[in-house]
This record gives sequence, structure tokens and C-alpha cells, in this order.
Amino acid sequence: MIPEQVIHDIEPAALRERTAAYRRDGWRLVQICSTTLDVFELSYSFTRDDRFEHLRLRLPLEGAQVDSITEEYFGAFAYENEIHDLFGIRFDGLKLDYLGNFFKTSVSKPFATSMCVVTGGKNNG
Amino acid sequence: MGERTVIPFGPQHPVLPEPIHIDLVVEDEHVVEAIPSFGFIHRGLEKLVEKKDFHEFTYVAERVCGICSYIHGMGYCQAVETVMNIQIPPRAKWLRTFWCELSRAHSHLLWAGLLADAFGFENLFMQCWRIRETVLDVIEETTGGRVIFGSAKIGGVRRDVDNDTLKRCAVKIASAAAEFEELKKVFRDDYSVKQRLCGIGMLSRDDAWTLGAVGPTLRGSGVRTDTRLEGYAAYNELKIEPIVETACDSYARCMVRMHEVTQSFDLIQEIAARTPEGPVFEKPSGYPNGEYFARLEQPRGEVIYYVKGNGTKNLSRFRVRTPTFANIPPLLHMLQGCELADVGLIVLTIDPCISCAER
Amino acid sequence: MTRNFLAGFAYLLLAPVIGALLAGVDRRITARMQGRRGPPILQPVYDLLKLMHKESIGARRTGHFFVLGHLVFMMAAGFEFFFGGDLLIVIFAFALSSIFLVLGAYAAHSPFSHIGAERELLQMMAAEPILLLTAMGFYIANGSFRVEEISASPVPALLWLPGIFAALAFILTIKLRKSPFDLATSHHAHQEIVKGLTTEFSGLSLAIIEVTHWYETIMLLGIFYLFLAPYPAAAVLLVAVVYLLEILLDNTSARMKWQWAMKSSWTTASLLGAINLIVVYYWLGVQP
Amino acid sequence: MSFLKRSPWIVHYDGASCNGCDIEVLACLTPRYDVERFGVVNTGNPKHADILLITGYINEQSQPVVKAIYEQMPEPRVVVAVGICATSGGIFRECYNTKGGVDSTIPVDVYVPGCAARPESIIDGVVKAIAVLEEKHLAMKKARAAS
Repeated sequence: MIPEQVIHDIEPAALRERTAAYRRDGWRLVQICSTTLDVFELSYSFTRDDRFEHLRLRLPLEGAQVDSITEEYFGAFAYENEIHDLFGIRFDGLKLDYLGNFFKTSVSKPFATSMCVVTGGKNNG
Repeated sequence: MGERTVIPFGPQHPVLPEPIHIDLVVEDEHVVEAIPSFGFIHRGLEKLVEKKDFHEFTYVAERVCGICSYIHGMGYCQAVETVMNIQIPPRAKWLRTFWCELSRAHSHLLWAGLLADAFGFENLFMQCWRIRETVLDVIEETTGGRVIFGSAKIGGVRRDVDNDTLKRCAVKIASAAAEFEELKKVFRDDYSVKQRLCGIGMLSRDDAWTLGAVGPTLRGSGVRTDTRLEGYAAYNELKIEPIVETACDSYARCMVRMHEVTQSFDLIQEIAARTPEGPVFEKPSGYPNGEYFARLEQPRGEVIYYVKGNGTKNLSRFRVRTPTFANIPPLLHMLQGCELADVGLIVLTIDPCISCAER
Repeated sequence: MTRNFLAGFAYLLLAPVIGALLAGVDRRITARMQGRRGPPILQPVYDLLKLMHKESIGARRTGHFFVLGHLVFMMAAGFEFFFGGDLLIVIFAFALSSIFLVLGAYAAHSPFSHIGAERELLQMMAAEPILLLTAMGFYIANGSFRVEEISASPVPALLWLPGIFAALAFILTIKLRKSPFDLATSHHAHQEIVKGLTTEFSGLSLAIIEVTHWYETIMLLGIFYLFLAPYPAAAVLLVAVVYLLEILLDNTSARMKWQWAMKSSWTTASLLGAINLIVVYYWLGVQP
Repeated sequence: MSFLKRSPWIVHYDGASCNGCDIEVLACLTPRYDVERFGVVNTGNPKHADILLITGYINEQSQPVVKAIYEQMPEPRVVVAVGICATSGGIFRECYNTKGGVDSTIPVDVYVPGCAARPESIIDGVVKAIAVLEEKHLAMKKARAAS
């Protein structure tokens, strides 16, 4: 059956440690997803057997910065570079850094602001 | 010889019709380093949720990619339906599964053709695409489209297919399946094909898992996994055994897809026979409020749709993590140290869909 | 002597025509094998005439010079062959012609054409030993390198040289640029180095390369004819069968890598060609 | 009469499409549609091509690539925009990364509608392109005679 989705809320500082634990237990990194609300909401998804879990952390819109998990999961570089280019979140210790050239967009950091945020969002669509 | 040259692969390249650019640092014909760059096709369609309402967005979701288009539309619908707590009618579930499997069959045949073209076997390319046309006929007969179906809809499917049509389609698929078995033999046994595929692009089980490979790329490295086992749509009523190969090379990945086409053809027959009667659409009411990660199995592997609604007609976030995006790190790993002649081939063995990956 | 000159000039005039028709038939048969209708038989002629109208860009002056050299030496090789001249001169002129094409590809600034040129050199290395063995075979069997004398011999060379014949058929695939040996450049550009050798040529230069290829094809088929020269009808049939087999092979195999191309052609050369040569040498040595 | 119309060679570039039109362009080569009947060859090499088929719209990063391919093609040359994205931006028109249709970057001679464009309409577009090619050839000839 479709597994239940467990979301663990964590502090940004605990990210590396929790990720390393998943890696040790043989989980696969499924994706990293970022959402712009009144904060940036980052979700790291992991899977093993028929389980599907997420780590959720929140970052401020201004000067968002978080540790890279490319040490644990090298494949995360694609997600992290993408989030850097689209959202403007900085990842410290990124092992394969495109320095903002992963996606060249005509608007810089297009996802950094959301027009749909109910509180304080500017709707010009 | 012996000196290093940089050979550009793409964005305009006959082997891969899609724009991906890889700088290949080559010594003689040995690839020392492969540096990809992306963004030639980045549209930013996820941002469109802010401009289109969530019903309308189904059509945008279908155009994430034109090859696995239907599954994108359906996955989006499935995610929204879960958020809105809608139970779709059983017949709609079965029809969705029917189209999913048709998508898989046509996508794999397309891929097989491109692979054959990449190793210079033009005749095989033509034969793969010839059989694929039969699958496209069935798709056209049941949805009206050839590559973009436009059949997904939140709350069910856009149009019903009567049972006679389903039966007629099953007959067509049976004839395509018979022709395909002949074709499969060539991929499985032909000396020159095996020369080009066996032992090329090795991806060990551990590397595949930790680099985050999905779909046939992961199954070709010996991991038993298939998101269809989770039983979305009508898959909980169908018996699915993931196809696993353990050789970890291009040949293994090729054989996984070959067997999956057979599996899909069988499933299509079964679905055509077992689809229950009933309505195909239930009108949803209200707006989505909440979030959900939907996981589906695309032809290229596991795909994730994330939907977050805030109770208005526009979603606050739609994100799709496509299988190709997840397969890029394993691809870089495989390209290291390969032969120049194998580059196109290895890139193709992950079945890249750059349009999916960059959205 | 007049007859020889006539034959030589007939080659210069007719080889492109027959070569074009043959290429057209080839494309048609290939299409039919792939379940398609295929282009008109005269398609290669249309392609050629179109290319002559197109603007020539990319290639530099030196490039044009090399392409011209490619054509002239190919014509010289073919002329010498149909004139009835020395087989060794034919092979040397032929090799020179290929070298000109390689130089032309090197003159362009493109990694694709450079790699194509490298691969072409490797393929020449693969093919050249068998061409030389063929010449030696004809010499041992007939006591002469002259095509005139070989074709006048009452005993067909095929009788003495079946191994060499097979080895030559093997490298014909290389020279015709068909799978599994379409490494340096192929008729349909779906490979990792685009069009390889010919990537950087366009317009008239490309047209000249195409015509040279037709000259080349006809001359090579001429060598096959030589194996059954005493029986013209059978010889033509033999040539047709060989060409059909090439098309069949092209449609039933993948493109191989250069390592495999080298290994397989040298093995063929030594196994079929050299053994054949040694056997014939001793056999004829005992009862000349 | 020129031979351009009997031997149109095409090169295909995927601007930024969803792939739908691309696979339909490829489908044109395969047994059911077989454009080689008309002498059409998919060369994959802009230097050998007469007709450029572009699918998808143009974005920041693909713009220089499209220009480069166009410039590499020898005269006379024709551009066909395949699919609704290539003609106007289509469903992605409102995306932040869209520059617009192909005509925002290079001149387009033939527009093929459809999402995805069907092989029949693509072939139709190529046939129209051949007529334009012929016109351009005559204009070139005239200009050469005048100079």
C-alpha cells in the first residue's frame, strides 16, 4: 500500500548529522525540495524498503544558508545547485559547485519570492 | 596523440536530439572527464502554478515532458486528489493504469530505437519505431492525441473509452507484442549489439543506490525496486514483479527495459479485459489545502510530485523531481573513463529526458 | 593500347554515373529492408547537383586543395586500373587519395573532423595490408602485377585466391563506410562525432567528396570483377552479390569501435589472406 | 529548375520544447511516414543542411546556440518553427525564462502549428519550406547575375 509520509521537523544545524544517520542505515536520497513561504521550507526525502520519510527545515528569506549534504550523498549536488540558482539559498561545502551556472535564467533567483503567499505576498500575476 | 582535447557533446547533436551539453576532456579517445552543463531548456514551469488555477495546471503538468506526458499529468492529479481527499471512481483508476502502461511501452520502444541509432544500427531503429506506431495508434484511438494525451483530469479522466474499443486495442497490442518478441531477440542475442553494450557504463549496486539512481538504471544494477508496487491507481489489483538484472552494465539496463515492454503489453491486455464498469469522473469541490509527495513509476523511473495548496485556486508550490534529474549523478560516474565512442550510448542508457529534468 | 586508353577514359566518364546509380539502388534497397519506401533511384544525383549550388562555407582554401587532391588521385588510381596498368601503382595512388582527404579534415578547426581523420587513418591501417596482399596474390597467381595480364589469364584468380577474396570483401565494408565500419564518417550522421571526417565540408567540397566516393566504389568493384575476369557475366554477378551482401551486413549490424575494427581486419588479413598466399605460393611453386 | 527541391536536407534543434514535437520530427523519418521518399535526409550537421527545424521556444541559454546553428548553415537556408511553442511560446509563454517563439532570435519562414505538431503537419511544413528554399535560390541567382 502507499506508505505513510513521515515529516520530521529539524533545526538546520542538525541536518548533516541526521542525513549521515540515514546514509548509515542504507536509505536512498529521493529528492530535495524547496518552497518559498514566509520562510524557505526545505524538504529532504529519503526512502528504504517501503518507507518514505522527510526531513523538514526552515530558513529565513534573507541570507539563507545551510550545510551541503554532498559529503554524505554526492548525488545531492544536482538538487543543491538547482536550489541555489532558483531560490538563492547558499550551500556550504558543496562538492561540485556550478557557482550559479547550473541553470542560467533570465530572472535571477526566480523562485525566491512567491506571489501566492497569503501573508504579505505581492500579487502581480 | 596522447594530448588532451575538449570535445563538445551537444547541445545540438545528432545522437541525442535534446539539448544537453557535455564537455568531454579526451585523451586519444579516452574520456578523462565529463562536465555537463544544463539550462538550455529550462522553462520554469513550476512557477506557472501562481498564474494558472489548479485545474488548468494539469495541462501544464502534462507538458513537463512530451514522452511521459500522461504520467506527469496523472501524477499531478493524484497529488492534488490526495490533498483534497478525493476518491476517484474505479473505472477511472483502471483507465489511468491503461494509459500509464501504454506510455511505458511507447517510451521504451522509442528509447530502444534511439539506442540502436546511437550505436549505428539504423535498421533496428526503424523497426523499433515501426512497432511503436502501433502503440501510438492505440493511444490515438483512446485519447485523441499521439504524444500528449490530454486525458488526465482532477477527479478522474477526461473521457471514457467504451469496452469494444478497449477490446479492439487489446488485439492491436497483441500483434505489436508478437512483433516485439522478434525485435527483442536482436537486442538480446545479436553479436554486434552485445559487443557495444556488454561491460560498457558499469554502475555498481552500491554506487547506483548512494548516487540516487532510479528506475531501470537502478534495476539494471540489481536493486529490486519499482514504485508501482506501492499500488497507486489500479496497480494494487495487478500483480507486478519488478524486472531486475544484475550485470550493472548498459546491456543490463537495456534488457530491463526490453522485458518491461513485454510486461507492459501483458498488463495492457489484462487491464483491457478487467476494467470495471462505472463512471469515470467525479467533480471535485473546493480548493486544495495541504501538502503531499506523490510517488509514481515513470518509464524512466521513480518520479516525485510535490503539491502544496493554501486553500485558494492557485497552489503555492508544485514541484516535480523527474527520474532523469536523479539519474544525472550516476551518469557522470559512468562517463568517467569511458571511450568516446561509448559516450552517446552511455548517456542514452539512463534514458535521458532533459526536458523533464530542467522543466 | 588504344583499347586501354578507351577503357581508362570510359572509367573517368562513366564511373560517377554508375556509382551514383548504384548508390541510389543501395539507398532504395536499404529503405526496403527497413520497411520504408525509400528515395528515387536518382536521389544521389539530385543531392550532388544541389550541393554544387550551395554556398561553400567553413572549409579553408587548403581544405579545398586537399579535396581536389583526393579526387584527382582517386581518378588516377581508377584510370590506371581500367587502363590495365600496375596494381601496385593503383593501390599507392588510392592510398594517397585517402591521405588527401585526411589532411583536408585536419585542416579544418573542428574536434569532430580531427577525430574522424584519426579514425580514417586507423581504418586505412586496417585495410591497407589486405589491399597489398591482394596485389601479391594476383602476382603469385599470374606472375604479373599488371591488370591487363591478370585479366587476360584463362584461369580465374578466384580459384587460387578464395581467402584473399573473402578478406577483400571484408575491407570493402570499411571502404564503403558501412556498418560495422562506418567509424570515420557514415552515410547517416547519427554518431558521436557527427559526420566525422566530412563534418566541416559543405557545398562544392562535399559534392567532390561524394563523387570521389563513387569513383572509389566502382574501382573497388573492378578489383572484385578481376577475380572472375575470364567469365564476364559471372564476374558481374559476383560483384552484384558482393554488393548486396554489403548492404545486408550494413542493415544487420551495429557500428563497432576502432579497436575491434583493427583487430578483426588484421586477424582476417593474416588468417584468410596470408594463409591463402602461402598455400598458393607453395602450390604453384611445386607445379607452375 | 533547381535541385534544391528534390534534396532538402534538414537539421533539427530542440530549442526548449517538451520533447513532444521532437519525437514527432523523428517519427517522420521512420517507416510509416518515411520522408526520405522526398529526398529529405536528417543530416544532424548544420553545415550540410538546407532546412532548420526548431521545436520549442527560445530561452536565455539556447539563444546563442540557435544563432550559431543558423549562421553555420550555407545559403540558401530556411527555418521552420515546429509546434506552437516555437511559433509563439505556447503554453510556456508566461514562464519567466521564455524569450518567445523562434522568430525572436532568427527569421522564420514557415510556422507549423500543433501541440504536439503531428508528423503530417511537419511534413507539410517541410514541403512549404522547400518552396521558400526555391524562391531564395532564385533570388540569390538574380543577385549574383546583377553583380
